[in-house]
Amino acid sequence: MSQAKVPVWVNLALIPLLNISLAFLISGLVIYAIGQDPFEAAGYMLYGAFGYNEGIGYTLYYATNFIFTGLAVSVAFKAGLFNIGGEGQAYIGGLGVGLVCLALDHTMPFYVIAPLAIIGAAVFGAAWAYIPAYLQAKRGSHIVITTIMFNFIASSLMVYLMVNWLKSPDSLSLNSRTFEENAWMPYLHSLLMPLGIDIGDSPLNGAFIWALLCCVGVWLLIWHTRWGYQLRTLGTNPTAAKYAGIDTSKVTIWVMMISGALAGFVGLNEIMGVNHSLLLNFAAGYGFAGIAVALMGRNHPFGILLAAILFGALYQGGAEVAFDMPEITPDIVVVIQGLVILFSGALEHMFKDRIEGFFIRRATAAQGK
Amino acid sequence: MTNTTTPYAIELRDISKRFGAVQANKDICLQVPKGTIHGIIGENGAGKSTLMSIIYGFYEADSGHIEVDGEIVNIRNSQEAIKAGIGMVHQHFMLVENFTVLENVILGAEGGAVLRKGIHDARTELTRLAKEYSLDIDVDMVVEDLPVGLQQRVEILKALYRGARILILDEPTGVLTPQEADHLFRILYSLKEQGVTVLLITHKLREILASTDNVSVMRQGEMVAHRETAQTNKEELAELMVGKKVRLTVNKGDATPGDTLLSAKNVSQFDAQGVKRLKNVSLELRSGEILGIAGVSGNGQSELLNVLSGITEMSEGEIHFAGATINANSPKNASQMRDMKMAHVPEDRHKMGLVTGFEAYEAAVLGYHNSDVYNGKVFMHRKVMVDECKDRMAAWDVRPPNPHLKTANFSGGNQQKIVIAREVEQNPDVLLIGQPTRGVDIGAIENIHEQIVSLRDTGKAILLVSVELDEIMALSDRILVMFDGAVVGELDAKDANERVLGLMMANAYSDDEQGESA
Amino acid sequence: MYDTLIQMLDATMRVSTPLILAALAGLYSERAGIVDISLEGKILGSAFAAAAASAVFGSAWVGLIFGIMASVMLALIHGFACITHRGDHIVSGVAINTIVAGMTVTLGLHWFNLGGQTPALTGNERFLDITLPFAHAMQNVPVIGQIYTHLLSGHNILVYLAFFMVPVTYWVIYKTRFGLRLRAVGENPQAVDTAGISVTWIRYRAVIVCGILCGVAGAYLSTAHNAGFLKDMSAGKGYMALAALIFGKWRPVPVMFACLLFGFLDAVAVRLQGFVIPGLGEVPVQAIESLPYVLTVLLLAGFIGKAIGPKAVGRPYVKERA
Amino acid sequence: DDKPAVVYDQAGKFDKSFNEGVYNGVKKYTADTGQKIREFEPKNEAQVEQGLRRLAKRGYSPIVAVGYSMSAATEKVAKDFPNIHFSIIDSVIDLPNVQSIVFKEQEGSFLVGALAAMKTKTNTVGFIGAMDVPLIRKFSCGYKQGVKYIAPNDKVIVNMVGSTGAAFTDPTKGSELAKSQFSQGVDVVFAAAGGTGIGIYQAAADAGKYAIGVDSNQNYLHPGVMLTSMVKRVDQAAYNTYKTAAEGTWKPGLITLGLADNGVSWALDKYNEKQVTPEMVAKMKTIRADIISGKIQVHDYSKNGSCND
Ligand SMILES: Nc1ncnc2c1ncn2[C@@H]1O[C@H](COP(=O)(O)OP(=O)(O)OP(=O)(O)O)[C@@H](O)[C@H]1O
Ligand SMILES: Nc1ncnc2c1ncn2[C@@H]1O[C@H](COP(=O)(O)OP(=O)(O)OP(=O)(O)O)[C@@H](O)[C@H]1O
Ligand SMILES: [Mg+2]
Ligand SMILES: [Mg+2]
Repeated sequence: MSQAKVPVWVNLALIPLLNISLAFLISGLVIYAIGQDPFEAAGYMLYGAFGYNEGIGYTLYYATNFIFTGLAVSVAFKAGLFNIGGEGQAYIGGLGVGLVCLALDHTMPFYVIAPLAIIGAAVFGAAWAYIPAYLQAKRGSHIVITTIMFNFIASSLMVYLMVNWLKSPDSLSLNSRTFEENAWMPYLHSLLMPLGIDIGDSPLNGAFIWALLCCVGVWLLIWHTRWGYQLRTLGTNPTAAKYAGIDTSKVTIWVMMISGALAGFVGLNEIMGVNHSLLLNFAAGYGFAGIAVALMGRNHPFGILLAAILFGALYQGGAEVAFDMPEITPDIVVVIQGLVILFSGALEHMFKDRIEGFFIRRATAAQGK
Repeated sequence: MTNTTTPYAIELRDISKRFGAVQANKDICLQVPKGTIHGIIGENGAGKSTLMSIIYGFYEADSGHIEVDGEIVNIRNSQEAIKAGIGMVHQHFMLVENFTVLENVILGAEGGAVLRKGIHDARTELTRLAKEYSLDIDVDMVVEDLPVGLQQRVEILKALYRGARILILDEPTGVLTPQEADHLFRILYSLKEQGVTVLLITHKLREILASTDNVSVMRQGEMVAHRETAQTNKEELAELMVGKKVRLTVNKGDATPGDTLLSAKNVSQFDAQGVKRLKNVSLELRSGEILGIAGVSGNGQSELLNVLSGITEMSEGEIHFAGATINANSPKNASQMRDMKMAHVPEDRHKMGLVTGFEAYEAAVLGYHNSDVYNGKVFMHRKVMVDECKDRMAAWDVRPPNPHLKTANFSGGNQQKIVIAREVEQNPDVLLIGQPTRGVDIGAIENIHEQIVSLRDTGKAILLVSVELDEIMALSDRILVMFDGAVVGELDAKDANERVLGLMMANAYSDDEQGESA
Repeated sequence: MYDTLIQMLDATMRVSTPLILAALAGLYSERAGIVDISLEGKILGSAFAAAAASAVFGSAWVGLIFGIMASVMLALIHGFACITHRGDHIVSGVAINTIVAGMTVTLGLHWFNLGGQTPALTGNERFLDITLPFAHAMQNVPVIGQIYTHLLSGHNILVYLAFFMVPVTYWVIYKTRFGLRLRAVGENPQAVDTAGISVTWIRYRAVIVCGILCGVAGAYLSTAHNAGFLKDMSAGKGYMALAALIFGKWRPVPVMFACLLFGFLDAVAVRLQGFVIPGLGEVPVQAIESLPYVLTVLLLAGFIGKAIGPKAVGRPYVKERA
Repeated sequence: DDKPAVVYDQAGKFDKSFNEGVYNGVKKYTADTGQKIREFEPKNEAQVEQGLRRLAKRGYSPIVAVGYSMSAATEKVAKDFPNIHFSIIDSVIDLPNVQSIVFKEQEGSFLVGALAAMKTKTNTVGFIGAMDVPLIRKFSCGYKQGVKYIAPNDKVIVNMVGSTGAAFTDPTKGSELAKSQFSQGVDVVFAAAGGTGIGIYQAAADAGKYAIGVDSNQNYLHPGVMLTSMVKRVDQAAYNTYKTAAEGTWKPGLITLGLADNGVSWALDKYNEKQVTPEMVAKMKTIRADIISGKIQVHDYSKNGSCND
């Protein structure tokens, strides 16, 4: 019996690294092609992302969003569902947060608002994922398509609400009124300052801690609970799931709702943490980036954490580069992101099969002796 | 057979093929004289389909070469195989279901970039072929509306339309009643008259002996023997196939049936397309007996198992089990049935019984994953599961006994052992068991058969579904025969023999008097 | 009243054109079993390439060619990932959309230094409206004169091409060998393979055709409907085309009508912006804007008919497991 | 040392209009003084505040915020950085470290409205605004008033492009709206919609109608089609901000620029001189004088939130 095994580190480290390097290589070429010095750019990126406390703060602040959307995508992936609606769910989740803050910031203290805001984000995000999930589970409509459609519906809905209901009369731009301070997610720098720790002030806020908790939570859920067992079964072999008496449509629905809730938490970071008011497009791009993060992170919470920090660094570093090398706009980061999705997602087999094949052959050869 | 005067219709030299870890074919050599029907037999997973698919250019061999009429031909894809005059009827039909027969036949041989003319010509040609080989069929029917028997004809027509001189049939009778099969063989004979060479794959010895000129035997991916059919017999072939003497009977005492544990009354089930898959099936299952369900695969056995085990909901009728009455309005799902101490070994372990991506210990709790044994309030007790799995692997001689090995990396037989162990160890009152020994080696077969019998003797009620008549007759105390979703006959195992069952399975038992038989 | 209607329909034709082209593109791709959400990216990429080339070479036709080349190149990447490397179609699509979104702006900024835009196109750098013969003569003929002169006449060549492609596609899909194989490969690739036809080659041809049509759609946006490229100018048209494809149940003529419907809604929405119905108050334009997506969801949910796509769509064709 | 900076709005500094106006001022200042100016173009609402913050944190001052859409963000950031100087255009923020620069758009709009009325043959003129906000109303009201001043019975058709910032960057919609206005008889259209204008002028060019540009002098875009442009000297405004800051004479508070101080005007140059007859020119001169002298009272929408007093 050949049990040709591929060393773990190949899948967990080698292949992701290969993919990311390729993405960097190509985007480096692009930068070179537009007459800029890739290494200089890389330098600014690194410095901007990790060079000084404040930069690190920004990196982690962006990472927070990526953790949420990355987890959202991967939870669904694990159950064999492709949730490409993170964009909309994050958007609506933010709406939930905003409404809670707007409703309570005059009357309630932070420690009441915070949990309610978290619930608000979860409920709204989950609700926005529920409909596609329900339609997939009960009426077999393709969830990828429906979630895409829901992204668009979400943005129309938000515009409508902002324009007609939530826009504050005394602001010319499309913002709601600014929340009272007791509805603000505390900044980490202000939390750490008393402890004499100075991390330079950045938008990094409490939402980041919540994100870390979510990582742990998702990990436990998927690998250490019967619910995780069920969703993994559904994800890898739906027929076996039916055989095992798993109510597949029920699982589909709650998995998607968890996924939507996770995406919704982006609102905590953006609305409650940074903007302190409802506005448009605050979730722009994070939903799709979540796909890249999930792929990069191999659908494992820990991997996602790393991938999220990587992308956070790209965003922060990218903005930095754009600042100091105006020729290079943050759009180059979007390119990198796309390349990552291409190599570690769409083209995963290109290297995976070859590399694994190589190790299997080595293993079988070894057994031959 | 050293017939060197005329070149062989087809000759294989040292063909090898491996799929990942599986060596599906190993140094295969084969010589088929022109105008003969050549049988190839072997157990499931022996590598028959793979070999044929290589001849037909569907797979590329890793090494070795093929000669047609003495000429080395280089077959890299089906196109080249067709050019070389090879046609194939696949084990799983290769038809575009929402196309008409005509469209299916011309696909790949359209004759012209615009269809109009090609279609017209094909129509005339097909009517000719249909006459010549009595393969009559309405060429404008949409394939998915045709019964399997006719779908197979479409496959044959496809091959002939492309002027095949060598015709490969991969387990053509698996989906046919013995009577339909006989018609097929008559077609094959007339093809033979026309000088067509036929390669016939099956693991039904009866058919081999009845219809072939020569036979080759495969085992574990290797070609282990060639015989002239006239010079051999069932026992020899069976032995060659499995590599050691077969015990076609299991030694078991008479059954002592107790009271009824499970009973179904007029159970019917419609599928998504609204087709009635189960038709008013009624049965009683008593403790201490093995009830065998015989039938050509695809006549409702799977649906019956699924309905009884709660995987699919019934549409009409009711089931009485463990004091509960189950019907369309008050259904119970698979896990509820398990809680009522019904266990189920599914027909297809890969599709249903296992999650091949899971580690063995995880797969070993599939369906029982909610039980308090494995669960705390929130988290699962990993250690408990692993230890239990270790013990069972030891008890059931699963190799390798490694709870952390991916299920996919166990061999078919060992996978089956994991499934059966899981279900039996729950000590159920009723055990539904489908194709218990499919793709399992002979050693394991005996082991499994004995387990089933001993389970019966401890007063369990066992419902056995199998397409292997031998297995049915060897194990069952009582036999129900299913045809087209309905139970068409019941008989005591003692009065059962292949011919009677065969006719019942064809729902043609009444024709018996006309002496219709294989 | 009648005038405004004509006027709306006229706008509808202009707005629907890129949808029709893209949706037909998607039809070839998905009928062959390749899900394509990178319609969006292809349109955007081609819009940029077309505008850029046309600005540089001073000819819309050259622009069109470059647009098509860019789009086909993206299509080939999609094919390479989905066909050759059995990659996930959706993931590949997302990747392409993302890459293009970033790349167009980056290159545009570098080449033209206009904040990611291309220079405004004038004269031959654009496809100009053409007046059909007798348009003026017909003007005063009641009813049909209106329709002929103001609705049918006076569009640019690409608009007519788009509508012409509908019957062409119908013919190709249902009446030709290529079409037969295309449909077969989207239903049951194994059957095609065993019939001695290369699944890979058919699918590649399908995605190439898809690329060409998206290329035209993109060129239309930047060199016909507008006069130059703006970042993200595809603005979700690719996704809406996808919706139309599903709404038309993967069949050419219904797909065209779906596109016309969506285009009409768009034309209406534009004109109703800020429009106040006495008593009812302002029209919620956003509701109209999102109607196409809502309708598609309802269809998918089986509340209005049932959409059943090609059987093998989205599934990579794998001969050998393990 | 002073580190001047500017944050454009989402239309970007090449919108051929409002932002580009500021950009021209920035270019000129750099050309004249050699002082580089840090520019930032946010990609979406959320990035506006980040951009401002980053600049402020790095000690850039003065920071020019281009457009009312930034008022909320600017106000927040200005609060957090009391010793950084901000200048916001088109919006009023009452903070000790903020300079608010607003224009009398109504006056300029009145002028071009009058010209439109003189030019139209169909007695129907159009106005396309980005979105229904007070600022744009100032344009439309002034424009209407100007038209009526010349031809009380002429029809003015008004459309808005959208309801979000995107309305300033959507040429496709712009051209669709223009086309629909033309089909309703409009032959002169005034676009107060930033980058969206490009589409509107293109439509006018394709349909052989006249268009009136906004903010920057856009006459050069389509010679023969552009009747004139309602120029808003944002370039001036930006330039002066930097200049005064450099000289240390920068002051917070409200600055209002109208016809009198050449803050707004109508553009006449080689690109549109053929479209404007001497008589028209003369007439425009007198009207301009009358407005400055107060003989003509141009109503300001922002006074009472309505087009007429
Ligand atoms: N496409 C494939 N990819 C990987 N492994 C395969 C593939 N097809 C067959 N195999 C493996 O090759 C071996 C031989 O399979 P094959 O189908 O040839 O057996 P067979 O004799 O036709 O069995 P059966 O009688 O059930 O049809 C089996 O172990 C099977 O799992
Ligand atoms: N999908 C797979 N991935 C990895 N290894 C596999 C796979 N399928 C089979 N194998 C390996 O190939 C070996 C042969 O598999 P196969 O099922 O053909 O065994 P077998 O000869 O049928 O044995 P048994 O008689 O027990 O079924 C197995 O031991 C298993 O380790
Ligand atoms: Mg086989
Ligand atoms: Mg017209």
